[in-house]
Amino acid sequence: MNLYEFLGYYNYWVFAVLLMIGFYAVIAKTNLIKKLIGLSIFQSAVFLMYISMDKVEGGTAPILKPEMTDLIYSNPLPQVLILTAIVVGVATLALGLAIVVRINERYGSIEEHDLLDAD
Amino acid sequence: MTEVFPLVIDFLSRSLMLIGALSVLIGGIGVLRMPDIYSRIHAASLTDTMGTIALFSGLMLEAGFALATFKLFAIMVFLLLTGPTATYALANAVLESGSVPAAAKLSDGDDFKGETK
Amino acid sequence: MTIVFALFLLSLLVITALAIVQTRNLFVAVMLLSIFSLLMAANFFVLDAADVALTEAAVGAGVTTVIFLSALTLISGTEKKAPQAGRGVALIVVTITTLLIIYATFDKPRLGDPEAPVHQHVAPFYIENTYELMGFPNVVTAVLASFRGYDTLGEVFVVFAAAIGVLFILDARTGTGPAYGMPEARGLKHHLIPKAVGGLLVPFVLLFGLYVQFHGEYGPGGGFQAGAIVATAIILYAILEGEKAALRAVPRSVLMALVVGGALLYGLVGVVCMLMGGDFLDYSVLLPDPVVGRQVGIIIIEAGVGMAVCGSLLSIFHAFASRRPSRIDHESV
Amino acid sequence: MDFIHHLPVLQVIVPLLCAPLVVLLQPRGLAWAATTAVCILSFVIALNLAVQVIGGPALSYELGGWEVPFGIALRVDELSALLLVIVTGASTAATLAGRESIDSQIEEHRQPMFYSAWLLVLSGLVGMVVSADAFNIFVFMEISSLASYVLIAGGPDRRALLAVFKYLIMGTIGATFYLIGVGMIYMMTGTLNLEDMSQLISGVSDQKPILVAAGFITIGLGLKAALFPLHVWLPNAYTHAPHMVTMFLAACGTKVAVYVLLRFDFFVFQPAMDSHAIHFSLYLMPLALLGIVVASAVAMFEGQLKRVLAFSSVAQIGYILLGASLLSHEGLTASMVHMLNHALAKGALFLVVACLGLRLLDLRIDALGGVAKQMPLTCAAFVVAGLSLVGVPGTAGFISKWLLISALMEQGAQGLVMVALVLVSSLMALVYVWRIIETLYFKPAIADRPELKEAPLPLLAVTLLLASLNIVFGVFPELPIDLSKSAALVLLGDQL
Repeated sequence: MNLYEFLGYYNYWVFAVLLMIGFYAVIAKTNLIKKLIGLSIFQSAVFLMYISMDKVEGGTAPILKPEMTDLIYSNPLPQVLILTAIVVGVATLALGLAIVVRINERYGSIEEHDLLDAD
Repeated sequence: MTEVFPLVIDFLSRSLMLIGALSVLIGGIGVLRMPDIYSRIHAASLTDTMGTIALFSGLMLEAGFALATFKLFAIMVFLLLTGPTATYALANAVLESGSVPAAAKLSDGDDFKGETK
Repeated sequence: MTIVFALFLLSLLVITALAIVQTRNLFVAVMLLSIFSLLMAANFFVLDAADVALTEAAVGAGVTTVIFLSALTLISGTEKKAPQAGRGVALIVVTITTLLIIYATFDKPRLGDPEAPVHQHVAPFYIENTYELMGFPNVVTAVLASFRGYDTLGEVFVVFAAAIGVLFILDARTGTGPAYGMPEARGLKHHLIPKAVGGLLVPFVLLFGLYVQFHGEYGPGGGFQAGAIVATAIILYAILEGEKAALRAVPRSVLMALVVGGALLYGLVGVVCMLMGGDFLDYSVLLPDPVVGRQVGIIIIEAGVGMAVCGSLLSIFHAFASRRPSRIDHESV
Repeated sequence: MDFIHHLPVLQVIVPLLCAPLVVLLQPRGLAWAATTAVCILSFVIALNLAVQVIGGPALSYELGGWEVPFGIALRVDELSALLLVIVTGASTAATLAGRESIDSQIEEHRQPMFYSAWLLVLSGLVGMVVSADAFNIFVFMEISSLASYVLIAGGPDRRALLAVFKYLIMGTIGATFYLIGVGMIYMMTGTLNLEDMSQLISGVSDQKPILVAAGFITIGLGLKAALFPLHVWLPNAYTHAPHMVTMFLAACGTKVAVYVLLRFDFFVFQPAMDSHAIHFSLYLMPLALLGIVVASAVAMFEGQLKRVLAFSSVAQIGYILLGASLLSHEGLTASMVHMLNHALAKGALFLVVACLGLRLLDLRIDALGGVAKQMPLTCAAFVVAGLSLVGVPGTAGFISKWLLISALMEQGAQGLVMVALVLVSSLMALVYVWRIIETLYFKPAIADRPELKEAPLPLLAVTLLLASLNIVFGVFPELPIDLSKSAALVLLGDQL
């Protein structure tokens, strides 16, 4: 495996590492806001994976320029999917935050162990 | 003459971009090395002003007379408007939260310790 | 050269993510998350995904941060030191997952490989036929609004669900008292400089939002991005002039109308297509010329998307921002 | 406009497009009436679809007029028709019966939003069922998940908030895992359409990413389906949700995730990958068995009525997956029949819970002593549905257990062990159901409880109807069995 091929996988490794960081925050952190932040990183990592696969060497963004015939365009489909996924991520986050705010109001804490003690 | 002109433009734009990059770098070092939050904000604002102006002027020279130049100009104006404003708001918020600048303490005869609190 | 730049950005992403997990100050974590999103957007741009970069910057770095911050003002801002019992288990689970993914990468096509299966099957069809079928150059918009328009319809309803969900959970209508009860509630009125500069920016941001909305067929942009940008402009206004002033400018009823109207507009275009003899969301039947019909259909549904996204994000923002902090109604169970 | 042609998409968009309208209906009762009307309409469409596909070819629909694989396609066959009937039926029963119960648990001004979220859950679930596109399934999964977080958060107790937060975290992780899996398959095949995928996968030479993708999709959907070790969100969410929401979600929520899991495993992976059949049953079978035994055991010791039933739901998911993991026609038929029968039994049981919850605040089993004297019809419904859950002959539950056991018998010695475990868990089910029945009928009433009345008429009527359906389908099981048989054939498709 030469250096170039090695670098070609770097995106996927960063995706794996980011996924790991986010997932770890979701599982191990006891603060509910921190869990949501972890979830956000976790989802962003997946966006990176999808966008990494749309790249074509020497390609350009898929906005056609018919007057230039020799252009290579990157793949539009993963981009569309991720546009959808980003919005889904924000929606989930907003709902999660609303729940955390209510939990804080009714329990007076957003630390998991306090909450488990309370009931 | 016609051969020299692009060279001059090139030289100008490259050196402007170099100056801009250096200001950004110095701003970054300043943020890390300065003793208290006020001087750090001061260092960071170098990036906002000097860095922005130099980098974007360089890029505009490089782009020549095109649509991209206008876009770059618009971005520069936007950054020049928002950057210093954000710096001001940040410093103001720090002041309101009760943090005293290190320099003010110095004049009171205290040691220069670089409190960030 | 690009690849070096990309490597640099990717490494920065990892460092930022580690810092986010590390810090105990939640405000710092949220600001770092905003930086993380911005870096991610830059990455997307390097990888030729201009539309996604625009969305990530507007939604991820912009609106999300504001919503996070307005929620944090209602909650304590630091994370307590806790006995982290689950740490070991978490590390094991996480490591296994990562190893699995890295195992999977070895047969994956390399980044940018034009021979990769992704670039063979469906995607070339979109690139080759968009101009002929739609008459405009942005393939992403074409796929989003027409080829996979049903997904986008679903997405609008995800946003709608989030908006009514937040309103339902926070029960926003009962929470409309004098917001905050602190000087900040009046916005930044006593700060001349931010107010002057911000006031100057708001119309331009709105203008840019409209440009992104209606230029979406020709350049990066479209309903989502435009909705998010317009929402940012109004949120900026709310920060400067106070939440009440923003609500006077764009009242809750208007927001609700935007949310409901946008979602319905999209759906109704589909229904009209059915009534005119096509399949659901088949815009080509709308007008005698199928290409023009598709263009008209796409413009209308993009408007619907923009309305729904803008209305939803603003409703969510107001639901958080109009709430008073520490309204704790502890109950003893 | 050709209605029959458009039926698959109408099934999804009727509830979807009515959701924003319901938000606008402010006066009391109007939102409920509209929601119920929409649910009934969806149910009619689902029945219509079922009639169309039984014996006929599967219906497919190309959205936007774009042919597969360039556009998104919908597909309705016997299997999806079965699920559609269950989902829309559960929703119809819950809304028809639920007005008083919901009135008592959700404040009036929040009701339009609540009903709107209800319709979103319904359309999300049916959207998942009819979709033939991997990413589209994700979108509708998120619609239904987000809306069901909203519904559960409507629960009166503050613990509902904690339960829903946990559900939100685990549900989002599940959906994201699914997304990763779909992404990897897309990376290797270049398509998102399920049928197209299954054809292209067999051409992929290096299958490592596909294998890992299969793992991610299974775990992700397992989280959504509350597959045994991933079920931890379910008991609390079901316990603290409003009663009617519990009834709706318990009857069909997790089953749709199971359906998508089966779709992927049998449609996409199985025909294309030699070793996948073995992997699938190797991992799912022990988990299903463990889930059946452990969850039933936990249910025996739970003290709160809704928690008992929630843990029983985890065990029932185990039965459904156990049947599927046998990979035989009989096993799949059993799990399809069980999907329907469990929906009937659990639906009726949670309706009884709603009846009781309307009159009693405290639903711990100890507090239910002697209720049968004052609410005889409600308790009778509980007995019938409870016995069906256990699998007593003459009830619908017996049919599915019988089919499952006869499918297990074909597996030889290993099958006998599984039969023994199924019988043991049925005994445990008898224990926890009997414990409740005993309390209802034979324990003395706790002191100073006010006089109880029967539940209001619509609620009671629907409860009794569902309970009696348990007997009807126990005595005349031909219809569900025939439908399930052809549904199982759909799954096995290429292998026969």
